Amino acid sequence: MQNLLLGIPISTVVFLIPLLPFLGACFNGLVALMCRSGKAPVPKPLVTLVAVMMPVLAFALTVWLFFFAKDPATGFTTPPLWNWIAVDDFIAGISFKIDRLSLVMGLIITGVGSLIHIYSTGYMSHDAGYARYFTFLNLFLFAMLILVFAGNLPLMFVGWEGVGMCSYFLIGFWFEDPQKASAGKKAFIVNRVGDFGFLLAMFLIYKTLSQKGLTPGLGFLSFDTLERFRGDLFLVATPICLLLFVGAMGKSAQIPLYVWLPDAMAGPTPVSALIHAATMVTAGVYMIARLHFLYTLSPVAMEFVATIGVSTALFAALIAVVQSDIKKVLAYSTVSQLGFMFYAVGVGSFSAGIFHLMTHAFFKACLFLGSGSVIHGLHGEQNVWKMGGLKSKMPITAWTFGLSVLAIAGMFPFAGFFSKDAILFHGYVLGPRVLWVMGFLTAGLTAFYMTRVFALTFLGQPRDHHLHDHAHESPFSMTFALIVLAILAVVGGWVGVPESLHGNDLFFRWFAPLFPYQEFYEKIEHAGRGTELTLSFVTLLWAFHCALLAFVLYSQKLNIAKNLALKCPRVHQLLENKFYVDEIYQTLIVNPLGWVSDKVLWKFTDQKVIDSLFVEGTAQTMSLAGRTLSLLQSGAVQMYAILFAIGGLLLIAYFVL
Amino acid sequence: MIETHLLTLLIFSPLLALLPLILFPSSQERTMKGAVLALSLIPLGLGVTLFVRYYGTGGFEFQEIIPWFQGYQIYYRLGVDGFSMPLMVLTSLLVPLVILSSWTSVHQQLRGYLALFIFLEVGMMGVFASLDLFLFYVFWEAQLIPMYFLIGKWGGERRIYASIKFVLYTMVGSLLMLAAIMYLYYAGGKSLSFEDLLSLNLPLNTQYVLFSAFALAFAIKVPLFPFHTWLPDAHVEAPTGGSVILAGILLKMGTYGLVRFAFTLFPRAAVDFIPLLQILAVIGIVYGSLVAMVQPDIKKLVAYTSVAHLGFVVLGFCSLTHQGVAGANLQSLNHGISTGALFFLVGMIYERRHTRLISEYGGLASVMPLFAVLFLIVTFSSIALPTTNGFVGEFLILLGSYKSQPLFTAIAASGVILGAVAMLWMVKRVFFGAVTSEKNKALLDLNPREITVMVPLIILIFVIGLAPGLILKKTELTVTKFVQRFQALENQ
Amino acid sequence: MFPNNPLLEPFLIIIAKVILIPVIVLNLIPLLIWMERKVSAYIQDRRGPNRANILGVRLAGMILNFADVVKLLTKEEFFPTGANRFYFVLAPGLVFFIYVITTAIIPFADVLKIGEFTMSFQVADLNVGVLYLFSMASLAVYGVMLAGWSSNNKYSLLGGLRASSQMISYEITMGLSIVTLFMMSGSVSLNDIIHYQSENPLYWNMIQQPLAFILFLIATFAETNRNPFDLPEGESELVAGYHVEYSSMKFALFFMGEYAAIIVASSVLAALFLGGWQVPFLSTQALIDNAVFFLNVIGKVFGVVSILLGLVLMVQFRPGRYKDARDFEVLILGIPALAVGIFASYFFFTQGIYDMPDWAPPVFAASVQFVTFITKVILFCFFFIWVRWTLPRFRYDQLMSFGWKGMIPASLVNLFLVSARMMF
Amino acid sequence: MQLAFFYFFSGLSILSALFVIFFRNTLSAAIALVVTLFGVACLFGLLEAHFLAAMQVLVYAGAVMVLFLFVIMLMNLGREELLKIKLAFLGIIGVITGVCLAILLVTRFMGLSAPLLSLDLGVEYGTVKSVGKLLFGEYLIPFELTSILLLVAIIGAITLARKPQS
Amino acid sequence: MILLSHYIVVSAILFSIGVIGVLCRRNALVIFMSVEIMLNAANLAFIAFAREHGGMEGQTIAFFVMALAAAEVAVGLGIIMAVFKKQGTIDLAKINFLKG
Repeated sequence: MQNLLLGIPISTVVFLIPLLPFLGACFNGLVALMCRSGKAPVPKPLVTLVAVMMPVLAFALTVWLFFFAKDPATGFTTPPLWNWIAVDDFIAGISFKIDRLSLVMGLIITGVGSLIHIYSTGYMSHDAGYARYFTFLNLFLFAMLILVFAGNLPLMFVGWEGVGMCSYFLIGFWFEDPQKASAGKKAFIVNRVGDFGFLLAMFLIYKTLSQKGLTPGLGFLSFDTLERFRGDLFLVATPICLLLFVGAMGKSAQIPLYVWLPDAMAGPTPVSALIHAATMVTAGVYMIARLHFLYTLSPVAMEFVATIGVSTALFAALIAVVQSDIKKVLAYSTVSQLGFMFYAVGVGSFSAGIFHLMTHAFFKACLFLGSGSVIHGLHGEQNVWKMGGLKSKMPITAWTFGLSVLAIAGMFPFAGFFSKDAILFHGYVLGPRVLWVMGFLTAGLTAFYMTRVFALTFLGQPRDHHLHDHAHESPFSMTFALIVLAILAVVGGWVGVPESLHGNDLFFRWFAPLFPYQEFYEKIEHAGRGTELTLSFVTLLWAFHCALLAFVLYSQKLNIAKNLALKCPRVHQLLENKFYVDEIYQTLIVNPLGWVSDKVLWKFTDQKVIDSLFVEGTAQTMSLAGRTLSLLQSGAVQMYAILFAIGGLLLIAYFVL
Repeated sequence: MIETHLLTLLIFSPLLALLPLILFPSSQERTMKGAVLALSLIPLGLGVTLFVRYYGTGGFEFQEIIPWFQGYQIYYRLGVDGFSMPLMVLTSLLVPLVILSSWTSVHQQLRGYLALFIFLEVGMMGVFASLDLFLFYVFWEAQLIPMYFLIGKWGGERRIYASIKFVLYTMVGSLLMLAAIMYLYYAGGKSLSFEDLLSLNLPLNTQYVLFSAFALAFAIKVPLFPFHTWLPDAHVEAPTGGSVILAGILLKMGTYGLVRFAFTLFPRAAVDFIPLLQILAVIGIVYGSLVAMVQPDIKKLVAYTSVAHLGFVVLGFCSLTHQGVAGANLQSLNHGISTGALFFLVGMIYERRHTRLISEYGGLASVMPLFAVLFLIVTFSSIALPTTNGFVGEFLILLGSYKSQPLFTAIAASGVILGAVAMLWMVKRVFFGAVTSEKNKALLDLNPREITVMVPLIILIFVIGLAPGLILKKTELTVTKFVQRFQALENQ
Repeated sequence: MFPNNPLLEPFLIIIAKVILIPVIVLNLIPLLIWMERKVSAYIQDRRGPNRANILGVRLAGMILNFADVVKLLTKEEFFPTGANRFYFVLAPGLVFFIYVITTAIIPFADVLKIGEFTMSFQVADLNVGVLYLFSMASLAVYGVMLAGWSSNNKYSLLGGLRASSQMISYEITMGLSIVTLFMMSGSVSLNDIIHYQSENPLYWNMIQQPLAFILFLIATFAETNRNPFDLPEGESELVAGYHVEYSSMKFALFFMGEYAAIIVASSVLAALFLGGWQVPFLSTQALIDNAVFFLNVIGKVFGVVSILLGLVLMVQFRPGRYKDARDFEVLILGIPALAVGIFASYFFFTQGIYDMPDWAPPVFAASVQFVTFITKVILFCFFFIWVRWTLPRFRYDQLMSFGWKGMIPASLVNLFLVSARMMF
Repeated sequence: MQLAFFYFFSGLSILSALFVIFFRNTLSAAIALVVTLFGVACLFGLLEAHFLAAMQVLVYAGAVMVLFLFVIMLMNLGREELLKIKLAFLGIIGVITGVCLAILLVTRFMGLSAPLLSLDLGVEYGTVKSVGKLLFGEYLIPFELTSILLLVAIIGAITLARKPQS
Repeated sequence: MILLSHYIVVSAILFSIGVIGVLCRRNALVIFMSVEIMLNAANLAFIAFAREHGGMEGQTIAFFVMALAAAEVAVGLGIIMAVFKKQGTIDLAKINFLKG
């Protein structure tokens, strides 16, 4: 690493990227604490400046780094700043892994992050917790950057938990509302369940490698070392991968741990955009891509990932169809799209997964921000049934939203088309057909429900005139981000135009050295461009029809839509209530756990058995014995004396005789 | 002087703080408190010196040997290694903070209160520094007395019950230990010095019995399930400072004793008993977290999480792997810091509202933001979020333990989830939501004194969380020595 | 009790001492009674006993004692109702008996050594010495208490209690104050203490340890229930205290017991503080060596003094002064005195004693010491009487607080001072 | 001679000790005890323990028993109180026990035949000096402890005796 | 010839008398006196043995016993007085406030 920036070695400069948002977080945190509870006015310009500047600077640095360090393709690992944990042969240093994957992720995070910061300055401008908000938002960027740049699993885990913590705070940002606070808690705890798997996976890796007596180098859990010793992990690859996937399930909201994400919409909308759409929730996908060399060792795990992914995609899409809360729809949509990504990485097409991750970041962020703009304009209203006809009132929002809907619906030539197409094609080629069918269905459903939301919100007649009259377009700071993201949603996919469409498949080529799985590429080659084109066309047609149906139903024939819901109430209710999963969890896990803890463990075992029976039982026995023996104490001194004397006499007799 | 007698100085220098208690009249209470606080910084200084000067050779450093009962080969023998050094430093840190924290919360008989803490410090330091079982036992019992009075006099409503329970529980164990010590004395060539006992090769059956006696005493102190029921009562009833010391130091004496005496002196028995201890530790972890979850009382909740945390520590020591033991050793320190800090915070809020019931609170984050922030930081330390100290400890423990016992570790790791549930649920109920109670609306945020109490602990939380090497390096060789002892045993 | 004495004496001599020494003490009692009467008369400027006589001889009132004896012997034996007869009788006897046996350890002179023959002038030279004295003195309380109790009379009971508590209280001071003497002389034996004091009056303990002397003196007053500590028999409060119900010979025993106590106390005082039998400036050896000279000087002085005495007495002969036998008293006393004087003068001035057997000088020395000792005892007895007729009585609480809060601390201070003096 | 004294004093002690326990009158018992103590003191004397003999009389007879008498007189027990000696069941057992003890001990000790006076004891034996040397030398700490004990006893007695302050 | 056994037997007899006194009499004072007899018996034995061995230790111990007895009497009589004041009797059969 001879290259320097301002005289500092590049391997050190890297650390600046997460550090900048961290400094911003520290600064804003101090401001927030000093101006606590509105006792002093928050210096908003200053906060805004610091809060926005830091991600932007980080973005700039990342861009610089991107162009600087894209070669060699496999990247490099920086020497550790310091050894974070080092005991015997377990070593985990603060070192970053810089390669194309992490740089792309870094770009997405800092780029989208910066935009959302800018958007937030408008969205949150009237909130009392302005500084606090940016503290956590900056902190989140810091944690997320640590996550993606981490050079080893423990450090990644730091980011992993760090984003979870920030998510906890941001979901519960308006903590005065107990439900919102609960949502944050739920997110954190569900994530913890996932982390449990992550931890165990780390332990298992370490145990396996340590027992083989290998030299740790930068540590057994460092990605470089792992890759080097992947052969030694062959036997335990399946459990490791499955356990890691449990972590990913939690973080990326996959079945069965997806339940927190819809609730997470309780947070401010930009937060949903950044954390629960663009970045954090994709960490699971990133992690699997990062550990591709492990996953490819275990076909079972891969298949499991793909199955879960596509099932989640379909499942969430079904729920999304009937949701009435604009953000909930988007949330389920996110879950569904994440499922797609997992489907991609599960079948071995890591770059497709990352590709979709990127495009999804653009359009889903745009969608969320758009919905935020709507909510902002409608003073907090989130129910789509109360909206309608907002196009005239909020043109920019409507246009950007519309473009993003087209993108997510997979319309040509928007970003979503290319990424989704790639996934379905790769899934068709590399994975089982059943999964492809499910994915295919989901693609249609996606188009359907997104169009439905768009139609309900922006098209048709206003259903609540009061709301409609007071609606207004959002300020420039917000629309700016919308516009940028909308453009990205349109053009973002063009970096990966497949060869079948006479593109040069830039994205895939670029990642090819990182994921050197020749057999995958051969299979894809083998399938041929014809298949790919056919599939694309069929999918596009299917999606288009679904979108059209939704458009017609929800912008013009609303009655039919409502009647449909009334006609099959059971199905509708089932979907509306999200398959009752939350309720099932509540009855099967949460309530029994609470009951067992309270009644069985605490009140019975602890208080009755241990404390009353054993502890106080002992005491009671003693006092009973005491009371019994105290009968001997007649108070007649001479009785004692006589007994004593007789005893003494016997003793003397024993010695004398 | 300081080099050669550092430990003696550390043990007895707290007594200097008794002077102001004697010299100042009641009318000058503020001056007296200030003087006590200032003098209590002397042990802290010595503690820091100990930390800095401790080389980490793996053997005992700063040894002092003075004949005591000459005819009986009982010595005043002191020394520290990597197991005891961090705890001594922690002790020297917590006591000044406790004194500072009791500035306004103790109204009656402040003199006695402070004096008891000073005696407590002497006892605790002695326990950690003793290398002669007799001396150890003396200090072990000696620290019981001040704690008994602290709970019994300055405690809550059921203080008498709690203090008696505390003492009796502990006594049951320690008397068994005394018997074992006496046996050792005669079995071991009439010496109770640690080094002499190390070379002792007792028959296995004897080891079983002695180990059981020692382990029971320490298990009660830790406390391991099912000997834990004294802890919630003691914690709930103890005054703030008492809870802090109880959680921060006294519980560590159990794990410390376990590793220093029970494991080291009877290694073969230890190896055979470790599965049992592990099971108990794992039960403790899960059980403690679950029961903590449903507690209506903040202190009780924290107490039960302590049970879980100490379960981790025991699990780590039982792993007999480098990471496990080093992590457990670090976690002892961590738990002292974070649970101590939690008790401080609970004490601060108790001082304002005089209730510990979770249901009495709600929405405190908007009334006391700084308090909420500190509380959350400490909570995250307690539930082992990375970059806090708690994570490093628990991570290493689980890592090491996984090496020897994957199944137990997996179950224990689920305790991490449950612990988070318990703590976060409590945080949610206390800090979030709207301010429902009228009484909570006018609460004042932390004052500078209270912030001063918390700052060192918060700093330590992050310093240890980010650079645990500072401590791990010092303890490394000790851990290695400990682990190798068992490895050698396995190889036999 | 039975001395492990190297000077084991013939049994007969022991018997003789056992009989003789109490007799000497007993014989001092009438003298003391007489002194009391006389001194009180002089102090209060009134007439003393001057009527009773035998064939005209009054011996300055000494003869009154005989009358007293006759009176007491012939009085009615009286027992109060409810009295415990046994103790009622026992009590006075006990008091008297105890004081008499206390005299056993009082050395009247230095050990007599004639060649191989040695004889100490005390009944028993116990190695516990003064402790014996204390133990016996403490027994004396019983008599008083029993008397008080057995009389079945509130006054006497109170008197008895007072006496006993007072005695117990002051015994402590007494013991503590003379501990210093033991320390100085390194012995508890009276004889050793006397030896230690030497013949030089400057080294007598009275001079050496004035504080101890004063304390002991005061304590002695309390021990003997003498004024100003005569609360047990304070007539203004308790009529006559513990002996209010006593009459005739039983009363006499109390009476004599009291004087015996004074004599014993004086003897002890003399022995402990005033050099005992030490003749000022003349050690035993000096006396023995210069026996001839002193004998002659004494003989000459005696002769001259006797002649002068006889003459003075005879000159006072005034027939018809009393118009009875008393008129001839001066003649009856004067003529023999004159005769003895003339004879002695003649003998010593003309001839003298210049040739003595071996036994004579020691015996002479012992005699001189004996006389010296008795003189000192009488001196102290006089002091007792003097104080009695001079000072008023204490109040009882004052007495107790003085004893506990004044005397005991003072004696402790004294102990401390003397120890310090010995150390440095 | 010695033997005669021994028999006399031991007889005196034993007889008066019997009186102590058989006199109904507490005062008589106390006086009998004084005699016992005196007799024992004489036995001490016979054993060449002069200092202790003196102490026995001084401390026991002079101080301890006076206290007894004091208490007896202060209580001034009524007649009925004095006359009560009922030999209850317990009493009979007590007597039997005591007699058994006596028989046991006496039969056991009869056999001891070490002669006493044959030893050459030296001039110092039993004197204040020799006891004192031991007390202030080897037994200094017990001695000082005894003084503390006495102090405590004094304080205790005062506390017990004084009127409760109101 | 006086033998050691003479004294020891006297001591034993005195001791037994004391025991009988303690066990039979109900008058607290007399019991107390009996205790004193027992103490004296023990002292006698001490001194007799000391005499036999020619050492002074026995006497020293006897001295301590006396000091102890003095302390005991002071406190004991104090207690008896207190009890008498409270109960109006010193009959042990009637004093049983320590009945369990």
